[in-house]
Amino acid sequence: MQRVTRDVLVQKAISLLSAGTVDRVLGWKAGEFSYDVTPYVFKDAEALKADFVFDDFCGANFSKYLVKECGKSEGKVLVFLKPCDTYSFNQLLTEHRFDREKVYAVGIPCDGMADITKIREKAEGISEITAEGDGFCVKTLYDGDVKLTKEEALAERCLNCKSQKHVAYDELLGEEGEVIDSGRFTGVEALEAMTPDERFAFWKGELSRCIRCNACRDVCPACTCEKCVFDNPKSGVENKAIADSFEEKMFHIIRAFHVAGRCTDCGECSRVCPQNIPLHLLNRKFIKDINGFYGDYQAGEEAYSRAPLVNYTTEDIEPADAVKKGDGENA
Amino acid sequence: MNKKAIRDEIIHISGVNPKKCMKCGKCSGTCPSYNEMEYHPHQFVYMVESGDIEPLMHSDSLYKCLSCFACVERCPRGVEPAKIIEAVRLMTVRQQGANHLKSDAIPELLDENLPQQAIVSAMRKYSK
Amino acid sequence: MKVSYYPGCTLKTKAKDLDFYLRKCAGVLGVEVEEIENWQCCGGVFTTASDEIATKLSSVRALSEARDKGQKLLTVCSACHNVIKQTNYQIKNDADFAARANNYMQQDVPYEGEAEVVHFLELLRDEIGFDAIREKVTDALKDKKIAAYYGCLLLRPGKVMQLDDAENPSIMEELIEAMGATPVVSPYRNECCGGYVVLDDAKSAEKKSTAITENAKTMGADMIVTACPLCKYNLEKHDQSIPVVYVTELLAEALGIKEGV
Amino acid sequence: MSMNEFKPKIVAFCCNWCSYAGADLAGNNRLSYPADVKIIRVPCSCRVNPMFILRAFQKGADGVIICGCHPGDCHYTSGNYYTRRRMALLFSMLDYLGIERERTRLEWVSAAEGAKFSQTMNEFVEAVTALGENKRLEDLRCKE
Amino acid sequence: MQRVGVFVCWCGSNIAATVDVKAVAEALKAEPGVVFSTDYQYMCSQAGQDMIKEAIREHQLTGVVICSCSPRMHEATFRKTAESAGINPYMVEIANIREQCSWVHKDIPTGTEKAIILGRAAIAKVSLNAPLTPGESPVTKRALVIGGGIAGIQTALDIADAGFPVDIVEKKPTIGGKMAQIDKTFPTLDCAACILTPKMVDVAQNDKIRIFSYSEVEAVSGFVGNFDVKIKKKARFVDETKCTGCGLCTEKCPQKKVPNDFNLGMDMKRAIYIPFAQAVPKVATIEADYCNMLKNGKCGVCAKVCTAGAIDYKQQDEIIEEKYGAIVVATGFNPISMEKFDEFAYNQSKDVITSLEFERLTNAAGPTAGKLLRPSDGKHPETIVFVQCVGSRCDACNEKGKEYCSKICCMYTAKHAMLTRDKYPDTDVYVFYIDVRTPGKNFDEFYRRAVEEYGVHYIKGMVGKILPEGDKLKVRASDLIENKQINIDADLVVLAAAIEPDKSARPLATMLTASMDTNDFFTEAHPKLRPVESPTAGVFLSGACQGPKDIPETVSQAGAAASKVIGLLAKDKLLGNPCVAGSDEMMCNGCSSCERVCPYGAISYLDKEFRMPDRTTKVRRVAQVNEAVCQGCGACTVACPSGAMDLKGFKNNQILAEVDAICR
Repeated sequence: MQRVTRDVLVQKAISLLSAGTVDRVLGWKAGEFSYDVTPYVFKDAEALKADFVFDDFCGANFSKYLVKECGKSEGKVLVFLKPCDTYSFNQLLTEHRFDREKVYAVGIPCDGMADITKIREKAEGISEITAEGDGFCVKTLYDGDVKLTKEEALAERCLNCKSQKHVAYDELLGEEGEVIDSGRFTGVEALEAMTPDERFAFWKGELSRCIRCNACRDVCPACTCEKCVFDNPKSGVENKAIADSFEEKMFHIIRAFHVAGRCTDCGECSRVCPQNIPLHLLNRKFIKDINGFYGDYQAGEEAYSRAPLVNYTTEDIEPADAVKKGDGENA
Repeated sequence: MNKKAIRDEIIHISGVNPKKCMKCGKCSGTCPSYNEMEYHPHQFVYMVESGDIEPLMHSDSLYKCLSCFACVERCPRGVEPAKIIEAVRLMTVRQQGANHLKSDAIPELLDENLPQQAIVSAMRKYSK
Repeated sequence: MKVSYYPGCTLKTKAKDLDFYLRKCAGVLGVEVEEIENWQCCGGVFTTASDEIATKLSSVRALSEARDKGQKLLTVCSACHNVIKQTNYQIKNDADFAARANNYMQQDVPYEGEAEVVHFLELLRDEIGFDAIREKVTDALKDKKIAAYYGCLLLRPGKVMQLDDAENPSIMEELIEAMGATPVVSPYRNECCGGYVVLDDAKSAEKKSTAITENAKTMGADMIVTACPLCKYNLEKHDQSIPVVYVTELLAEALGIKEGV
Repeated sequence: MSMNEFKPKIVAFCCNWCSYAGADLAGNNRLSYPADVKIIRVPCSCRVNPMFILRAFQKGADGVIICGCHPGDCHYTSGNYYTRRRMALLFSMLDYLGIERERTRLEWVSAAEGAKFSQTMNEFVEAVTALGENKRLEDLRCKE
Repeated sequence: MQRVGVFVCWCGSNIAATVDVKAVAEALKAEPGVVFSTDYQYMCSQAGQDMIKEAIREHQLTGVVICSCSPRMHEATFRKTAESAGINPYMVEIANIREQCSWVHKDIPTGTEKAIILGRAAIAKVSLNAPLTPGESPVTKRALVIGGGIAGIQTALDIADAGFPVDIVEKKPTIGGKMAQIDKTFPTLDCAACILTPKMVDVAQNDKIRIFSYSEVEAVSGFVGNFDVKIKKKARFVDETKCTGCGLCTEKCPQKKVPNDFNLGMDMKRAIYIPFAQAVPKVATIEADYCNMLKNGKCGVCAKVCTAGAIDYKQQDEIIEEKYGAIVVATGFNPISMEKFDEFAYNQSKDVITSLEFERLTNAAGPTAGKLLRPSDGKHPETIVFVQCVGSRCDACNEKGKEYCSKICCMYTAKHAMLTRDKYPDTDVYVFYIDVRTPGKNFDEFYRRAVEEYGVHYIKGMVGKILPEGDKLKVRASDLIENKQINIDADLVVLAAAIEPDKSARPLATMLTASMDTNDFFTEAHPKLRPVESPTAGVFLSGACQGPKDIPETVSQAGAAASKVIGLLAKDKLLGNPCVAGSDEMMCNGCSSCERVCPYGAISYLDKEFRMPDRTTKVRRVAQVNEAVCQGCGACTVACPSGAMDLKGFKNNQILAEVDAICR
């Protein structure tokens, strides 16, 4: 259950539209099913009243949409940003990917978003999902009402939420939250504690399911390249589909490397993966290593900060020690 | 304890790295108790570093340091000789029966104006 | 303003004046002094050894009490000030020590160096301001030539104490000037008086302390002012020809609130 | 020497100013190392893109080593510092994926260190030979 | 498709002994694109080169692969060969089959197999080579020297001597720097002014040199050969073109209480002043903070007495813009503040002075007209203590001092001690030292003379505390050799203060994108082999801005910097290294990652309009590489996630092709 309601957001959007502050609104629109929500650009009050939704399925991070949306007209675009979205927002700003002047950002609180895939594992034939207290009530075609707790329904990234604090906005709805000391690295630590053979088996199992649909890349706010190296025939590594058994691993390692130090850990990659590959475990490994090797760094926390991979100190750890350091911590 | 173990222990409890010393002698140049000492601040640093600690532990110099910290304040290399001297002193008084100041010796040292802190600190500095 | 106050043992016995006049002056200067409950002796000397925990716990206890009240911790005895400030510094800068000390203490909220330790002189300079004092003083000290004696404990180690420039301090001279008297700057003001060896090596203590009093006299001082009971004892013991007074007592005199004046 | 003995394929990226010159010096001094090592010259170790390393493994290399100037001695002042960060993260990631960490290495070799170059290559080849053929990066989904 | 020719060299038996060169040439014939392959005994010989040229013409080769010794040996040779045969020199690749093959492998099968693979990799690379032309940029034939001390003066004179115009920017009213304040120079003891002032006059009279005194560099843009510099000429309230330097105003000015910085505040000057008699330019300057006329409009004496009409109370700061081909940094040094070393009582006694103050005290033009008198009471000091290493050689955690050795103190202290004993034999002179460091020509001899002939007491130990008592300075120190603490009643104490770069250096380095070390000394391009060049092309280093230096070292470095500048300015055009980075604008995201890793500041950004497939236009931020500044390291290429940034001559697909060829 979100503490901020759809009506409050619609009202805010309409007032900003009518005041001329913005000329369009980036929002969520209901799809075929109530839990099937898609981003949409609203241009007037009527459309907002009719189609704007905000509920526990509005997980999409709008920051990336600003790259394309900004500059489409002279006016500003209104964007609603959950705390984690604001980190991506700052990161994109750092990389000059949109014009800050063309955006009006409203920070909204977030109580965690549901993961439909997780819910589907518990309940088949879903007809309706409603928030109920701290959890959810799922109406199903076959099993009647299925009650799910928060832990059962919320996305992994929300259960390990790293911040309730907005790091960028023009206006904030509701109270400001705090940065959370989350347990988001436990998954990485569990893998690190395995033997290399176990780790290899794990990743073989996960990555071999990849169908190279590129959904992870398309949703990632750090993947905003004009043209991805993997789509570029001139790059020498072009491969739009799996041509050889190695390709998807190359793709995921390189993608994770390209976003290393820039990834805000928004978790969108794992959210959208149709094969449920835990891609965040790759990104979080880099984040954990960066924190451990070079000191804590949260991408997007501060706009225009210097990312760890475009920085150095003369005393940095040697790669050989870096790999060993992993051992020490898990021994 | 062998030489090396004593040396390591002193380095550990003093938190001082005697290798940083460049042997300028400023500590001994500034020490107000220099003339009362058999071994001087720079010698404490050097002798601890070289493991020659036994003579220091048996020397009265341990009790001549005023803990005034002038050497600590002025050392250009951040060596902190006073901490080394204190560590050697502790190594000594922590040994069985090696208290430098015995409590039964105190009464005769007292006068009516002596502030408590003189006794308390002396006990703390010179006894286990 | 309200501050937590750690008087220390000597101030309850041999150095009652130091404590008494502190409270009087603070009252006149609008500072509410709240003696912390159940304080224990600081030990009189800060042991620098990294494995010494127990000797520093009384300081940590006092510090956390001030922290819990959200107040600064006021001290005036140079030794207490030195011990508590150094302990606070170690808590802040030595995570291992902090962890072990907190382990012993078993408090609800571990102490991590949140409290600020201030010496009475710092309080006068930074909170009340010498200008405010200048406005309140009488001309009781007019024509008095006073040498400040800092000793070691207020100033060193300079990195930790941060009370003033450890080699060329001015806080007491500024106060003397604000109190209407004339400061006499003796080069011996931050030389050690040998107070810590007064029991063990009286001869050495005598040598050190008379050098200080002799110089103050040569420089033309009428009296010496100090914040340290041990220094006062030691200086007076070896030279009765120049009075040594506590800084609080002198301030009380300047403010015209000293009994019998 | 048996014909069936495993001969690893090793790609060595060497920066032009230090390590490539170090390799030349090893040659001048006839300090031998296995012929399995093939050197690719790059201007600076910071020119080595992780893609090159993965590509080598993909195409069947059994080990990849990157050599550059010692920290502080980079011809371009700071290139090797970036290399060090990039490779620390990449190698740690490969380790995390279960790929034998002995297959990747970063080594600082100056133009004067012909002996170090030769010794490093001997050690590296030995370590990789002990691991055997690279199967994990060459073919992730090989069904055993 | 490239038409590649392969040339396998035997190098006599150097290669041929372990590599079957014929087999290599034969095997490589089969590689895609190879139309010609041969072997020869010495490819680098005239006959070998002729063979290559002939093959290029006969087979219309577009690419050449030479399997031979290291490219570090003969790459340049073979590039010239190719060029003279009409193909682009960068269409040549070398397979190193000598140093990295025949010399390190023992048997022919192994050597041959590896040589073939190395050849293949070179062929794969050359197939993707493209002709490269080094970028050209014009050179502005004028140099800027920042700082007018002995370093700047020498550099400027040497550059001007080669016929190039030079401007000196000096922030003080006169050039001369620290050397002008020094009395005598070690180890020859000639008078500093006698050797410096003629050089200052040379500068003033040289028609190639302009002096911007009382001026500072405001902004620098551009790159090697083409710097645009803004110089702020501060208002001195005197028209330089009119002032004759007669000095009448400086005698009549009623404001006499202005601390004289030239004498380090040990005496007073007037509000209008000429720093010293031999100043260049010899022009008066008004100290605005002290001038009654400028402060409250009441005075005007200087204007009244000036017969040249040079006084201009309304003068404003002026900005001068000029183009330069090269910039020399010569910002020099200062002694560090003694503020935090008051165990030596510098702030408590006037008779504790720094060595530079001692120089002024002994200088005939100084506050005491060269008589060595104590600042406090003007008495002749009978006992003088010199303290070495004050603030030098401190530990990193010591916030008061510097970690490095200031290098010049041992020698000038020996000089001071010796001169004192020479002039005043009744004076006792003690020098407290940690080490005496005298590596220089005739340096140790000089120090020994101070001890042996002049009877200076050198004591190994350090002063711990100085207590000013009465009119004496009680010096408490250690004598480590005697293992004694000694007390000296001194009349004067001289502190050999550490030296540090001038405060103006840090902001200047930012303007120049020149790198500095943690102590704010400028970093050289290579510590051994390029000591007078900054890593930033076109920026050169002269004197103590790069590290502590004495006068002979400074002058030789100044000359070296000048010769580098002359070498640059002698060129009409700069040919760049064509192997530079370039960004594909269609793919660039403008994310700034490349800019952040570039050690040379070669990357900038441009908002550029692009026509989209749907015929609309879009403005995008894209990276631009300044090819004249780029040195071709390739750091940017890896920082770029989209692969838009690539490095010519070492392109991504070329290296990948080499990888593929090796792993095949």
